[in-house]
Amino acid sequence: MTAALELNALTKSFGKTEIIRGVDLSIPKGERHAIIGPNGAGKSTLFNLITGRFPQTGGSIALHGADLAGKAPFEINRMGLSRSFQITNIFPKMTVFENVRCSLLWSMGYRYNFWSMVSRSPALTTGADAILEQINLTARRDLPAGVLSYAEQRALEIGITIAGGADVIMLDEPTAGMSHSETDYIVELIRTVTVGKTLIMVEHDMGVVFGLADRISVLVYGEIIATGTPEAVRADPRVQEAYLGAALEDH
Amino acid sequence: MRKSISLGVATALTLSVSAFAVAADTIKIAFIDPLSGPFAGTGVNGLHQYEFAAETLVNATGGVLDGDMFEIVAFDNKISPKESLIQLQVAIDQGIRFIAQGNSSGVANALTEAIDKHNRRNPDDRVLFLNYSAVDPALTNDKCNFWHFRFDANADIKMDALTDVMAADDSIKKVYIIGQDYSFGKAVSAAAVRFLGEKRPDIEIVGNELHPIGKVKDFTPYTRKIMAAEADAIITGNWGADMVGLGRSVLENGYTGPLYTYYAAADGITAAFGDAGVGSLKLVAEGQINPPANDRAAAYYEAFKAKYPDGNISQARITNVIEMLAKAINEAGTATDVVPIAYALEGMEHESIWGTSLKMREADHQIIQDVHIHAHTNDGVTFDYDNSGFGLLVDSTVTMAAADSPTSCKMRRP
Amino acid sequence: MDLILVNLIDGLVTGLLLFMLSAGLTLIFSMMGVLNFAHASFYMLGAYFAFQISLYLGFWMGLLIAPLIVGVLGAGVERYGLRRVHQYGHVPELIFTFGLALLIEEVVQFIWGKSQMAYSTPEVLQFTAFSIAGNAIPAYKIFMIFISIAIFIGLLWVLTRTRVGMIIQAALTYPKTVEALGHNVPLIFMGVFGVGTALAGVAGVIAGPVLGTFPGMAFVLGSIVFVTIVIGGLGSLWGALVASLLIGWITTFSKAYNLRMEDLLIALGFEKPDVIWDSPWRDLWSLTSPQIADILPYILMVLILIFRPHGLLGKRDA
Amino acid sequence: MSDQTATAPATRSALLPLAPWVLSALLLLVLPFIFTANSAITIMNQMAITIIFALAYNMLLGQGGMLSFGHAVYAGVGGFACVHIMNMDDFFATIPLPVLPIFGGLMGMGLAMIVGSFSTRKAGTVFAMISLGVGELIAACSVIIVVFFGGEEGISGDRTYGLPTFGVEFLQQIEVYYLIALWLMISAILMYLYSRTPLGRMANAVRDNPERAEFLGYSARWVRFYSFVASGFFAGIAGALFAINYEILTEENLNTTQSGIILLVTFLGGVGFFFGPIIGAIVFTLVQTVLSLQTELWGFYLGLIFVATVMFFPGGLAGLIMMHVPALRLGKLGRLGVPYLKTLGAGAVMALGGAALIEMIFHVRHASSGDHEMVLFWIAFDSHSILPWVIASLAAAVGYFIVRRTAPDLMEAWNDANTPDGGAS
Repeated sequence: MTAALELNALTKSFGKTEIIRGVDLSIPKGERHAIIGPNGAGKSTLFNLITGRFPQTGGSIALHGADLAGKAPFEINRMGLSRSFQITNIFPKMTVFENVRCSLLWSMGYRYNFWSMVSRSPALTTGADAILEQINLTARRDLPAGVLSYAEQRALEIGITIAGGADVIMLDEPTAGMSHSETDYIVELIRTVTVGKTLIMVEHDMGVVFGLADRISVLVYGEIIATGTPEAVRADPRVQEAYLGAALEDH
Repeated sequence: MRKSISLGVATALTLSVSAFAVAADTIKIAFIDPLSGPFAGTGVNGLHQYEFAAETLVNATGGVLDGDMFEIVAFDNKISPKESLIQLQVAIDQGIRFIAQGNSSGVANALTEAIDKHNRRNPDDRVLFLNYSAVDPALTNDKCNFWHFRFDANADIKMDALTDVMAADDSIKKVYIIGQDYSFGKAVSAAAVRFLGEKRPDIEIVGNELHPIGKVKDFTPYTRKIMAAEADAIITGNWGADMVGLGRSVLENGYTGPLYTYYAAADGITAAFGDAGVGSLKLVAEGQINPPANDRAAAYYEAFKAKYPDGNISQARITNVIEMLAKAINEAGTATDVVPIAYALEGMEHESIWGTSLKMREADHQIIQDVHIHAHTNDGVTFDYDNSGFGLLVDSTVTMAAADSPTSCKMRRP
Repeated sequence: MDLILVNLIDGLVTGLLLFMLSAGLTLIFSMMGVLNFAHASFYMLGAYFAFQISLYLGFWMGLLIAPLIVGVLGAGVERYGLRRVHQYGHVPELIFTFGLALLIEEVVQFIWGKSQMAYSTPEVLQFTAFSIAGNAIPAYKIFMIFISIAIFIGLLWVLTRTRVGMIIQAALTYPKTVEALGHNVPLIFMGVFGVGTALAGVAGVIAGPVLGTFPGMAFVLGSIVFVTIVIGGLGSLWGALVASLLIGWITTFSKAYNLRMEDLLIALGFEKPDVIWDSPWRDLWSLTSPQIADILPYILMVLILIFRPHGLLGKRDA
Repeated sequence: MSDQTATAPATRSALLPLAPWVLSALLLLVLPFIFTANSAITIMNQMAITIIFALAYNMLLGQGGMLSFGHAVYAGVGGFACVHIMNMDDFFATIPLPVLPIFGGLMGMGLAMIVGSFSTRKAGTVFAMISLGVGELIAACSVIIVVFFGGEEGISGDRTYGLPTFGVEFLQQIEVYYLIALWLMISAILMYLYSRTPLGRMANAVRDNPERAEFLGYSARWVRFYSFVASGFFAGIAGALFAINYEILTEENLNTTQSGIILLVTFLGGVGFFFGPIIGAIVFTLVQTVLSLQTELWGFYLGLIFVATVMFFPGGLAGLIMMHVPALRLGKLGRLGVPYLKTLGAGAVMALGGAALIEMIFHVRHASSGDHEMVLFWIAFDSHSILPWVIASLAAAVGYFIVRRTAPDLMEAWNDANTPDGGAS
């Protein structure tokens, strides 16, 4: 069985600076995988490489065995990978319902359709409402997304990310800037909406990572220095040395 | 919302009608020309000449028919064909039967076709088109119709007269033709080539080119070509900023020969040339301003200047339009049915206040008149332009120019 | 050969004039992200103010005072107009300057009327500097060249040698960071806008007498200034210079020489139809380079945007 | 500020959304009976054409977030194509005139497909500058390619040579009016429905956040391309109707001035709402054709209104109207009546006084000397006597004073009207 996502000797340079220095990683289907690492380790760059925002310098990325080289973000999305962003990235002028409905359009086969009304499709409406229900935003359905609270916007973003039915979900720091109660809420949400899907997340909050992830990779200076279960990673002396020690001191 | 605004249109329209409707017995002439935008200067000056002519030549002498007065109603067409057609419709709705327009042959083309169609489709309120300045030859040739009368000499006639004068000048061996890239510019160029070829086959046309209209910022490169071609004379149909730009550029860069033009006077152009134009700048046009043809003409001009100190009589033919229209209305005995008026205008002969005789040719509704070659000068100018001290002085005259010129017009009469 | 030299000088004058406009615009554009559609209108204001001043105090005082007034006006526009619109985003900003261009043209007509002004070169410069093969080069043109070059050098000096210039240069590339460093970015914006429009004013003062001072003068030049900075690359002063000269020379040479499409087509092996006036391709056959001279910059810009969106010397995407 | 996104709850009657359309259709039907003059009909035709064009333009600007400086060419080329069809005697005689706009639309669409293939790759400045460049190019071509564009004087045709439609030959303005009104309804409904389709919704999404849209599976570039092509189609229809109404097309239909005007119209009306451009087109046409009969300075006032709109009401006139919806929902709109009357009434006095001053300055400065008589607001007076100046200055000053005095009351009333009862202390 092919892995959901397979990175092979992936490198990325900006000018002369090498940010990602040969990453190998294989994430099997259905796994919840977290990528951690100190600031500037290249986590976001890695994310952007996988999702086609930047072209890679070397190596390969395969999604369900298919090479992603040279693919545009929308093509990668159609192949079953969906992502959220570090900075909240929704459609602020649209209603919450519209936000979710838009993210359903492609997967429901509407493509560049200009002959049917979105409001006439019961499947779209019920689908969007079901997702709103899942992310607990039904009460906010008809408000412009821009007026939601921060946590609600993050929840909406996760909703948009999963709505398209992608089976590989990538979340970029989903709990950044949240209070403890909000974090707990989002973690629960992520747990429920990613059942049966492959989840890859970048996260700073160790509580979140160790509570949610099946396996963890530690990225330091563009290289993965350890991959394994939370316990194994926690115990890894190199991780301790390179990262955890410093990070735990911070907290 | 929409309704209340639309009601506003109605009120505004009716009010604007009533604002102009001073007396019951007025014969209204719609003046459709640019009154705003870049060509407003020319348009407003033309309007003043019309108003003054109507007041002085008709109303002050008792009007036409049983004392009906002329009234000029101004419509701003922003020199746009589309706006002209809208204003034409407004004018017709106000019961106006006479449409005067002159600036831009493009607008004249649009108007003459629209008026032809209107008169065919609405026999009850037909209108006449008094074209006082649009000189595209096509208007009295292929595109002629019964409702259109041209009071200016067309581009071909002017060129005919101009080349008569040029042909007599043995010092001219090489001619450069330059004009704006549109119908009128092309007509001037074609006529120049044709007439020079007929009258002076030995003259070499060393350059014949068109430049984009109203877009050239700096004419220096063209000037360099003209200088390189060693032209003895330049012919151009340019007007407005293109005329000033071209003229100043050639004169500044060392050209001293004659520059034959159609429109290099008044509306700021005379002032812009000033001293630089003396000796070179020539202009072909009807209407003699300097020296004044007679006392009546001088008095008329003086009275005009008294009323409009900043104005110029740059289109002497406007008096002809007013006088001939008045005469035709009197002959026809009606001011509402334009068909007999048109028949009266056809073939009409008239003595203008500028002391020349005019004939409205029946075949194509093109007026035949004297055409002068004027020189731009400050010497012996009684009436200057732009209050600049400079003005136009008649150099030579071609009497009844091109009276027997052919026309391709096939006039269909009602 | 002589003619080439003459045309090089003419093209240089056109190009440098364009540069004075585009230099200010490219600074404004790259700092504030505003495509200032009214930039050429400030150029027009410069010409009109200088004309009015020259009636009383002579040409030279006009050259001195008019750009200052234009600059102050420009700064005012930034302070009380643009800054307000800024909060709504870039498109309204652009539309604001577009409306401002319309308004300025109307105001100019309101005050000075619609005719061309009799604004002319100063008497001291009304002589022929030198002649090349019978082609006179007026002294005023030489004066224009010197003024433009002086301004370019001055601008370069300010930008590279002074503290203010350093801040501006930094703000060109990292506007957010500069603000974070505690510099008063709104004040810098206002200053740059004022200086940029004042430069346009200078261009107006010295171009007014040659190219004519009339209400349409801004419109004639209007969009070509954008074209210049887009071709040159946003935020690049050198790019603006290169593009200005390029456009100056391209348009001058294509007007000064009658390159005919007919020759090109025949050279390519096409056969000229016998009855050319009846052919649907007649307009193509009769095409000459002067006819298309003024649209060449637009063609160039579209090609650049398609194949090299950051312009000749620019570092950022347009 | 969301545009037409609020979907009607399923419980509401299905007929309610139809109400504005039915009312508009009825209004279009009866208007010619209220305004019978041919010139009024000509102005209404012009309005309807501008409405279609502005709506098409707003598909780009408002819904797609693309700022075009050369959109006139799509309408223009569509119109030119239609005039050429009118001049193909044999072919034109076989098609009824009301079908002609489809050809114009297809022509505009075809051109938009060509240009869009490279211009829609990026939004923002790149798109705007390419549109400007292409617009200038095609406008310049109009005087060079005489075969198609007819040079400066343009080309003209005769609409009446088409196949008679139920005996109607479109000789009269009123017949043309109903043809245009029919196409106005068809186009407006189609464009409205377009905004409700998946593609229409994604156009909004791409406008707000192209990157996010890409990660939803949509190529931002193709979404923009389709919006552009659809806009080109409806612009072409507007051009075709222009051809039918005026029977002539010239360079002015293509040039950048025309492109600028449609931008102005759309923004003035308000880009955020579907009906914004409609209001913009009506107001602009009135200013252009009716106000210009009254004053030479119409362009000045228009510029002033436009700049003021951009500065103070970026939502345009439609935004201004929709600002009152919350108060209306609260049932407290009535409370604004008196304060409005006070402030706006005084504001109107101030504006009229100011306008009178401007007109008088203009008259004194530019009228022929000795011509002291001027007509303003249908009153004739001597512009060189002191009295009118005093009156105008007084009106402006008093108006200004009252506006300043009453503005706080208005603000208070406004806040009150927008606060639910009991919510505020």
